[in-house]
Amino acid sequence: MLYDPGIPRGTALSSENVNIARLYRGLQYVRRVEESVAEIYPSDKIKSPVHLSIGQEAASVAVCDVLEQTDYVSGTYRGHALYLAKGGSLKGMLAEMYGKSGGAAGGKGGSMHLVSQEANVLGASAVVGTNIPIATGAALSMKMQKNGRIVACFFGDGSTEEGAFAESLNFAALKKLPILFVCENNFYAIHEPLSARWATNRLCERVATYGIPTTLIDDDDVLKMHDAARQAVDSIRAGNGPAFIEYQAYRLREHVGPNEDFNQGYRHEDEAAVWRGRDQVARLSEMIDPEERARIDADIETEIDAAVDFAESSPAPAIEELYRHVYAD
Amino acid sequence: MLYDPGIPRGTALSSENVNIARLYRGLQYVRRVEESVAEIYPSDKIKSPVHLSIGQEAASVAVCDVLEQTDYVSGTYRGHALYLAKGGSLKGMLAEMYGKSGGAAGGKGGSMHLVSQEANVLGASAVVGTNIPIATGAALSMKMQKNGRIVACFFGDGSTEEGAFAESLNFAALKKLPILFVCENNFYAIHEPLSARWATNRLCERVATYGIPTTLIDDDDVLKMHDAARQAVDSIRAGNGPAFIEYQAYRLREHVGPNEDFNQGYRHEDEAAVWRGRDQVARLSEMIDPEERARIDADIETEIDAAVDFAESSPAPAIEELYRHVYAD
Amino acid sequence: MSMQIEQRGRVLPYVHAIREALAQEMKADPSVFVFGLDVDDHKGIQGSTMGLVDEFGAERVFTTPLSEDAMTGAAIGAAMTGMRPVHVHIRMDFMMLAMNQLVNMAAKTHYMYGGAFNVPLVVRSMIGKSWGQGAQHSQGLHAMFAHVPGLKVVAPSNAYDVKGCLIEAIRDNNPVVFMEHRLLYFTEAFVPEESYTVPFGKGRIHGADGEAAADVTLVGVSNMVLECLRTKEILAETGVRCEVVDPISIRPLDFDTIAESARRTGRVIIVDNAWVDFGTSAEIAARIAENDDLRHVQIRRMGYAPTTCPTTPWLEKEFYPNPATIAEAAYALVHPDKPGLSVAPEKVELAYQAQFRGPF
Amino acid sequence: MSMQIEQRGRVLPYVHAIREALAQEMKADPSVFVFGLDVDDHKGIQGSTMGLVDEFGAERVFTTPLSEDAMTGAAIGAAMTGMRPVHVHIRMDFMMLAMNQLVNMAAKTHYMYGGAFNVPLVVRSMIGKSWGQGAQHSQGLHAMFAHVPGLKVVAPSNAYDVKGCLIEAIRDNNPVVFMEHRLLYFTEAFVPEESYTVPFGKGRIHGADGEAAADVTLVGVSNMVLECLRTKEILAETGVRCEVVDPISIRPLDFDTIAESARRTGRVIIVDNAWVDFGTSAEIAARIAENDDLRHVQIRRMGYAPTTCPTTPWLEKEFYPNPATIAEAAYALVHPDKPGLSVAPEKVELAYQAQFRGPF
Ligand SMILES: Cc1ncc(C[n+]2csc(CCOP(=O)(O)OP(=O)(O)O)c2C)c(N)n1
Ligand SMILES: Cc1ncc(C[n+]2csc(CCOP(=O)(O)OP(=O)(O)O)c2C)c(N)n1
Ligand SMILES: [Mg+2]
Ligand SMILES: [Mg+2]
Repeated sequence: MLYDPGIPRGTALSSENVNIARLYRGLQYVRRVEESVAEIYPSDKIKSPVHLSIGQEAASVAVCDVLEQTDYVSGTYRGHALYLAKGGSLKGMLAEMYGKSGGAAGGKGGSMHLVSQEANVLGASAVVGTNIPIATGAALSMKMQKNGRIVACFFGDGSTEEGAFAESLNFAALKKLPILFVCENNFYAIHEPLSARWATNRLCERVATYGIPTTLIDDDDVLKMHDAARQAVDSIRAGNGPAFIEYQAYRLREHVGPNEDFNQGYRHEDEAAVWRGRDQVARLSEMIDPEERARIDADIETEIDAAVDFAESSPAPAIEELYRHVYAD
Repeated sequence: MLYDPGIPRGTALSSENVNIARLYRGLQYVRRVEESVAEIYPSDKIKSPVHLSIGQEAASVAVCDVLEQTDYVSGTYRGHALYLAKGGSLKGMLAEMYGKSGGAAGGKGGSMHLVSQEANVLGASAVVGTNIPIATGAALSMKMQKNGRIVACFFGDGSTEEGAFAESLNFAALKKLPILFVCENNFYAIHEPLSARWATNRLCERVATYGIPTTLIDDDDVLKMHDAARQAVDSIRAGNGPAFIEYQAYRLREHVGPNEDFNQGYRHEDEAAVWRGRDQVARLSEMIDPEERARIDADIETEIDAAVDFAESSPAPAIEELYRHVYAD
Repeated sequence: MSMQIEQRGRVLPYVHAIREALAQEMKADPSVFVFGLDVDDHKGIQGSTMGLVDEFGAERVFTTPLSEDAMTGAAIGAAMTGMRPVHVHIRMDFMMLAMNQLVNMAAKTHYMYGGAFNVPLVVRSMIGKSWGQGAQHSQGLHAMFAHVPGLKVVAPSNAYDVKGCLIEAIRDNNPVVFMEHRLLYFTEAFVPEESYTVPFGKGRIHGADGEAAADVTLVGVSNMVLECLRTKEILAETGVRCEVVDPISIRPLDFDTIAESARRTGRVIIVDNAWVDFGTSAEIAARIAENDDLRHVQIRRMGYAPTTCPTTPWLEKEFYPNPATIAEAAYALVHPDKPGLSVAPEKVELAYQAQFRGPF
Repeated sequence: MSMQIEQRGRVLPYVHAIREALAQEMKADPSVFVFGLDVDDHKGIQGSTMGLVDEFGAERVFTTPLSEDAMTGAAIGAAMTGMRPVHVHIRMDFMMLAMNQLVNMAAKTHYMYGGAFNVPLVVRSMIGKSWGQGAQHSQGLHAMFAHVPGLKVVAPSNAYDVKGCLIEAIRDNNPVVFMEHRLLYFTEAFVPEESYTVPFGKGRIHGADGEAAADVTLVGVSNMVLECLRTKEILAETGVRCEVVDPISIRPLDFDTIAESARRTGRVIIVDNAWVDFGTSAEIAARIAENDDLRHVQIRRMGYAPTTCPTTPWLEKEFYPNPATIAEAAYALVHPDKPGLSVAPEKVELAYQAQFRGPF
């Protein structure tokens, strides 16, 4: 699904020869999809909460650029970017948000539980922190199967406060599991700032005490993120066990819903301004050839239009579907 | 309950002028009680599992020596030492183990759930790690009540693997709660060594990333432990928030039950030999006047005999007791 | 004997009644405090804690890290040592993270310590519904808690009861699982201004109108009380008369009030806001069943479909009982030989939208 | 139709039957692995995993850190990606730490992902009893799990069933909560050597001896099946004839077999190894009760006293139903007008000591 102007995904790239066009394509794709979701939202066609990643797309896009298709990813309710970057079907995503039968989960999961068997998206959980052990178990599975695959697990800063995070780190490090932990630190859990939740901000240091190599990206830089992901993935694939990246970026929209929320009082537009200045979509858009960029942009719009059409016209699920999938055969 | 030949408990003592006789008394008291329990055990009068602290009494004795009576402690199923050191009634403990009505919990808790309202022993849990958040909450309570009291929370190395441990550390540090965390690291959880459970042994380093001051006592030294406890308690009472001590010592008996278990194959007598050489009861016994020591020893035996008599003669609980205490009035 | 409700005070929405109960108890008792994720933000748990932090300060009203397990333990520890915490979860589903502390510690503390310590703790949580709440934001899990001696479980269905029950819960010396429902938040009832309590273990019967005995008893749990009251209106048009029983508290359960109504009507439908199997409806049915002199009573149970809750509205609407499905079931029970009732969808929607103004 | 048991193979204790099931499935399927606290030590979960690490290696049989929550998640993640984990807890009480992963993830995965992933997971745990197990080491919490669609719950009561059910559970593509009982570990039955499965959702009736219809049905759960079988012997001496139903699996529940026996005897006592209120006994009673043509059936429930489990043996013995109390209840139900039965204590002790040798 990701645009590929030549260099195959998964190819080792130093940050010097990273494929900027492909990264731009990935970022712009997620951004535009989410902007479209936000535009559609007031129509009430999307009958599901939406947690947008606008402003923090870079971690998913950079990591998935480095992963193989056969690798797994696991994410959260704020999971559109990850699902799309890993190659989840856009049609499936939009139809899912519309609650239609053509959705990624046939309408049963909604925006918060995007999943793709084809793209190896292990799903997404709306109970904060719960995907971390699941991803860890998938990594255990990869290791036991000796199949060379790895797992990338994404979660927010709030997730790190759940006990399951510490438990998972210890186990992953103990068993040298092939897993990349990516904390997307956007400084807030809903409206609560880190200062109300973290005793200190020494997260990387803490993770390192498990013997896990860590990297902090504190400025949303997609190229640094790509570089860190590449090194981490190489190390993991070499059998060195887990790696951890703390990626700091800013959620530009409200916690849940399509709008901005700087009028709500819990955070200030000034804070956002710094991060807007670092916008990676804008940055990369200036690094590539304008014609190529126009082509990429046009392709994306076409793809989005087609997916919206698909979602609109996909039939509602039949009532019998309610009773399917409670148990697997 | 602790022997007090003059210097009141809770008095600031540097390690130079610590009251050795009192510490010896504390250690010997716990040791002899547990040895007596082990002797009684084959008679099946104690109808309860017993988790002995023999070999690792020093943490409880040293910390409680420093605490005030009004401070709280919280422990685990391996909690005889803590209960006794804090001043819990020996009669209540033995009667509890006998399942008698005169027991600390009227026979409802057994050896694993020793509790004392009078001595401010907050109880003990047999689900590993669960007392840590409870103690943290008690510290929150002390802070909210601004009563100057602190809480000392004891737990094994295995407890640190439970998510609740990490969650509690973060919360305690965030809120600067008056709590001393004491990890009694005896290198095993039942028969499983640290190497099967910990990715690294950088526990103190990890705890420090929460901004919590830590001390490692790696040789069971009761005087070092006393010193560390004194410093920690002073700091906590001064309002600096939690402190952490990792106290390493060796469990000389089996995980549960009265016997040694070096014939079981999971650990070797050689390992124990090192720790036997460091035995703190023996060490302190040589530091005090032999006559005083004889007096202390005799007192302890008298107290134990009286408590055994009490337990033997305490009546069984009446059947109606089954239905009492399900709900508080 | 079931309780009657007072019809005094202002008409207040459920959410404000919660807030008022908290504020009054915090004012009356300095040991009461309110904590949990997001209780102090500008949305204040959908309004139910709004402004409390301004009134009582950040020491008594505060958010926490995302650490439900340890925060529950912390609440227990605080409760054991002189405080009266109210711990808030915005969804009941998240209480699964707190299960160990609630079941193995809170419920057991008073007993296993032989009465040495109490746990005067309130755990508030809300059941979600609709708009894509789905699998993990919609569960009514009260039966799990009600199974455990040492816990109390309450599910007030209206603004009057929610205030009185919350004050009762805060003053109770035991852990109380306090269950709210998102869709009840804006339902209204008369609520006295002053502080009052609604005791646990006493239900209410909303009787059939007029003198004749009713044909069927509907026992509703949480917001299903509302759905049952609407069912009663729908069925009245068909000549079928209902009594609606609201047990209010699940543990302790006022079985006498249920039995009294069941004896009268001979037919009981229990409508739970939860799965049927192994749920609260099973307990109520079982209590009737083990009563030999109620063996004439016909019993039916309704609740969630035996599935996970789907997000898509097309399936979600089949997942829950509603006044139409309840009315159809009740009608079939009363008139087994008549053709089945079929309720027009418009009639159902009212149940969600109507502003209930008590008395109930 | 209830199942008959085969009377072939060796006489084997329950604990060895578990071990054999694990070994056979591990041999047959390389995706099966066994993990959990202490599964690889020299005591091997009271013998049930003994030696597996030697046979299958430390990669497929391993202990874990004390991290029940994350280990449960890890089991789910492994199950979603091609493995068949058997996760072991030495006590069911500790599963409260795993509740969030089991209820919010394992049970929901297949459904909320629209069938994209399966969770072929077995979670073994053991109910403890006696010798001071007390509040936190004795709980049968199966009703909580059985309440949740997406989970299966099994409670085999004898060596034959435990082997067959465990193999069935491992091959099942869904999360199965597999409940053992400490006191069953050394009970024996005929167990075929080869691999076989016992299907879920099929119970067994241990009929009254002779031709006449029995007077009462005893439904036992987990080790309460044994207590009921002993009760049957005790009652036989008084002329009261029992059928004992063992549902084997709790969810799915073979209600047909229970109904068949209940219809015959007209009297049912459900004896659960758990609390009565909001428990499995409620579900079984409710299913009978909502069946109009079983309204003639008298129903009673027995289980733990409605208290926390005390450690002291003087109180603990009153906490559990036993063959004496069950027999007394059954006798009173059958002969309401006769003076009550009083069973000598010696007769009861047998139930715990007798070595059951099948077939039952
Ligand atoms: C266990 C749990 N507790 C609370 C919530 C409510 N909640 C939903 S999102 C959220 C904030 C999570 O913050 P973070 O992990 O930083 O992710 P972000 O939303 O910022 O991406 C909270 C508290 C939840 N869903 N699950
Ligand atoms: C949550 C939980 N998991 C497992 C057990 C079983 N268990 C009892 S004691 C124990 C070992 C705990 O080790 P540690 O914390 O080091 O304490 P120690 O016994 O060495 O003092 C285990 C695993 C338990 N009681 N609780
Ligand atoms: Mg965040
Ligand atoms: Mg240990």
